[in-house]
Amino acid sequence: MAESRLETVDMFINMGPQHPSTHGVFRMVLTIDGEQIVDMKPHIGYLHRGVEKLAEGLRYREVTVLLDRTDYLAALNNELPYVMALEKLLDVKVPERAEYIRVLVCELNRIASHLMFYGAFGADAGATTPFMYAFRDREEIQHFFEAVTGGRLMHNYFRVGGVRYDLPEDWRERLTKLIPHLRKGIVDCERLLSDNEIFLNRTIGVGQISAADAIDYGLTGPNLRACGVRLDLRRDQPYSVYPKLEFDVPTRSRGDCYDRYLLRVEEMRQSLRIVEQCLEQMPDGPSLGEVPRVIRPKEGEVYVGTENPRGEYGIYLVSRGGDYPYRVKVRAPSFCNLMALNEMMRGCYIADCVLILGSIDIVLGEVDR
Amino acid sequence: MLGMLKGLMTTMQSHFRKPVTIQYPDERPDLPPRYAGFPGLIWDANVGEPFCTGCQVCARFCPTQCIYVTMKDNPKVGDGTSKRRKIVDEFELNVSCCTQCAVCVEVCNFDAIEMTHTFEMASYSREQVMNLQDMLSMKEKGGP
Amino acid sequence: MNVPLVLFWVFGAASLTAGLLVVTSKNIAHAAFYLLFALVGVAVLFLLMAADFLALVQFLIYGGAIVVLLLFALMLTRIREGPVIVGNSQKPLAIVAGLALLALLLSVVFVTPWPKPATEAIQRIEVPVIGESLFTDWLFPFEIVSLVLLVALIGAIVIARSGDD
Amino acid sequence: MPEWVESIIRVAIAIGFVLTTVLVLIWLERKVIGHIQQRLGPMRTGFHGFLQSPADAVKLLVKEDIIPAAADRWAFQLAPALVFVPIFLTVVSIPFTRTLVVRNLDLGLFYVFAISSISIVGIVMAGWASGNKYALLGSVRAGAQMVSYEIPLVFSILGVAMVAGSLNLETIVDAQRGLWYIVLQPVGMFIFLVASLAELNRTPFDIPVAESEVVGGPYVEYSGIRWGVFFLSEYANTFIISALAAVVFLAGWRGPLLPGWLWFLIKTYAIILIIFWFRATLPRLRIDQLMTFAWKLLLPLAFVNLLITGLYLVYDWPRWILFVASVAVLAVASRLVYVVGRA
Repeated sequence: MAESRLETVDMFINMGPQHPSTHGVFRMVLTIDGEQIVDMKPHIGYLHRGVEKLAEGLRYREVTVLLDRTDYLAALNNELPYVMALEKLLDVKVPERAEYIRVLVCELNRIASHLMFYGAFGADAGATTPFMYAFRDREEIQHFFEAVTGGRLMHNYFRVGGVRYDLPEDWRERLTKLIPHLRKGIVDCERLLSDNEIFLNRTIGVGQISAADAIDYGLTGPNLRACGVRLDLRRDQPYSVYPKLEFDVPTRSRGDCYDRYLLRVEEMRQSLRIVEQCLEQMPDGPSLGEVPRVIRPKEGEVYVGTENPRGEYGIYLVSRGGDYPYRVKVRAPSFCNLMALNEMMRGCYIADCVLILGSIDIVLGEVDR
Repeated sequence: MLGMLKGLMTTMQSHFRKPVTIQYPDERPDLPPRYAGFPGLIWDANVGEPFCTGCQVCARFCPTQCIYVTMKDNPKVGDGTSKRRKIVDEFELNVSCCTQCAVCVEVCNFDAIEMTHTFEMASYSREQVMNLQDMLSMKEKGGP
Repeated sequence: MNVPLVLFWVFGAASLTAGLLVVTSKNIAHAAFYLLFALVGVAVLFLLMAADFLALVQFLIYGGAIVVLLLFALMLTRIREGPVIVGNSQKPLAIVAGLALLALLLSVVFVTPWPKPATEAIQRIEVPVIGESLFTDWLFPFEIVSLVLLVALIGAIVIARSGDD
Repeated sequence: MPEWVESIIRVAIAIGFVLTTVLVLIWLERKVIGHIQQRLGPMRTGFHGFLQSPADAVKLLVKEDIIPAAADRWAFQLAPALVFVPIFLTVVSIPFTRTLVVRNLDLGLFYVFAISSISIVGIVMAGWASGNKYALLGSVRAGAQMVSYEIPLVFSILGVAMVAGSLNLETIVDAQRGLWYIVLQPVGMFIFLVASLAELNRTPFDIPVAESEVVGGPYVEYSGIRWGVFFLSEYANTFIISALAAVVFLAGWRGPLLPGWLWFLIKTYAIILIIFWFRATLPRLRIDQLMTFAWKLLLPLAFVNLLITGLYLVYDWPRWILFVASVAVLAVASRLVYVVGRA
């Protein structure tokens, strides 16, 4: 009876670059059998701006402007490894207050980024309200950033040896108002989705990846921790003032969409804890250390990796002397996380594929650079 | 079912909360002092001229090369009212590529630029955007 | 010429045309759409004969479900372009079968003692009457038909599943 | 006035009413969802954006009519009509009050489902004719979903027909004197609401038009007034289904003090608001989970409901037993949602 089987033909479908849920201009060529995905080929490069090459033509202090625009949802987190790398090359000491300010704004930016993930993920799952809740709270963070750095999304705030401005005078009041607001917002977010049966059905067991596979593919950040690997550069390769701060590194075990989601929600709480500690421990002192007026590092190369909301964001900086960097290589976490996409997606449904892409939380600005 | 009910209760509650959006052109966003809009030159009220000497540091350091400055001899030097021997002649900012990164503010040796709170640059023609001499604020600073 | 008669001719002609288009149309999806119109036309004819329950069933089952299923099957199974079939060895047999069916239907048309038009008004059949006769006088045929349908359903599932292992 | 002229006038009034209602509904939905998301929704056109929908309608009307080159012109142009006409035909049998009805049909209840089932073909046709793979996917989804959910939908309402002993909507409302059928048929109401959400392609069952997956499904290639017609039919259908639920389960125009039509509108809008509320809260199911839900949960549940109702009728139980039994079934079912979903 083998011949009597209905002959179905696989269909190719081109998802993206103009598709609402590819999170930018990502393109996937899906081979589908009915609703099920047989094969997936990712195509990247639609947002390629040549950031790394452009950086070679800019003076050291201008490069942060470009790095802001790689992972634009966590701009401050991108500036951090670059200025740290430069400080290593220049042997500059950073005052403690500056370090605390850096950690404070980085963690706030991490929350903003995770909120963005939450909203987009909810929208991918078909719920409209999570996006608005997430933006409501993210807006408050951006207000704070406006007051601190002058920018909402692109800050260009970190400098070699510190930060550009000290915190504004009313930062304590602003922050003490912001923290409970965010805490409440996270509760809202959780109540809306975390226990929702439809959401559970959609995400549990979808896009699962084992810890071994995740390590092989080079996943970092929440995507890796969702598989049960406790790797967080803030804890394992401590930098800045993180050793002085108390926070947990949450992990989950299953490594599916739901775990990645829940992990990020938990990380928001941890980041909020860090922010609170920064608020308490913030020392007095200068916010910018002794920095040479002309930044001209000696020859050498250095790699600094930090924990971005999406994983390890590393900067490999090569100097051949002179005013311009010889090479600025960005190790972009989204790019590496994206590699596991095919592994996660095989055999799932079209609806899942959107969710899986959302759960990896890529930023195309950083994938294509 | 319970999880869904929880979600439904949440949305029901938030329905009765105050909306957080503002009705933009009628209500203005309240911008903190550091808000970085487009850069503008500062006016020296004591002398009656801009602080800018047209030294072009900002133009050189601008990551997107959107600043164009020329310098001229300051006519006020002759009568002794000003100490600036050179002064800005033309200062043009290409708004279509300015990224509001504030590098120009930072590198300026005369503290002559600051980030204004201007963020509404919509206009009907390219000329209106390109020609910025009158659109940039010449804010007063350092009065008597 | 009263209104129902005009409607009868209009919808009768429409459903006949649609029926012809079903078999002549080259595009198989178009054929399915024409089928819808043919079926809806027939439903309207039922309505004109005061068989409103039957008409609605026609709408629901044939219009809403069968046509959609047909379209569904068409969309999911894309038949690869093959050689165009010109002659078919079964053609004579098909002609014979078609003629036999025609003869059967014609004999039914002529043999049945239809009520003479205008002599007696068409009786409107209430739903309870249909239900009662289905479950009393016609119970056995009804059950048999149900069984046959069920068997067909299971058979279809078995055939569809057989390739899966 | 000959009868047929009067009928045409009645139909025209009914359709006009539904068209206006659709405009109100669209505005209402945007406002409600806006406030749920702590926004204001439309605010510019008219008082609190009340004229937003007419403005949108005008915009859609003057928009260029684009027919894609790959589309099957004939079917592409016909599809909106095929969706629109059946849905507006169903208005005929909805009784707003005893007198405010276009035509009180003996088979009113059945009529609504039978006629509106045709519109599925229109949606499938739209998707197929667009010559777009997303549209095709969407229409396949729509076909599968709507055909499967029609069955629990019809079965859920059969219980009411059994208790009332009629398919005539007026008789059904009259039979609810004193006791609304939501009390006697809570399971039926539950299934009806869920299944009609699926019929209407609304969240959490908006799988055919899911914008994050198939970017609008069957309507992806439509623009201008053709798209507007789909939109219109969708909201008209929302209104009609809610009105039907109000008539069948909430006793339609019956209620103390207020006039009948007001009661009818209050009940209908209550159900509509619940639908909007769901839309603002719930994520979307996946297509296979949706099918599982229909066939493994809703349909058996509908059968159980029918069985209980039959027992109630045959053995002449008191009403409270039917109520208690139904609530018990509903409780078990709400637990099963979870278990079946997980499977």
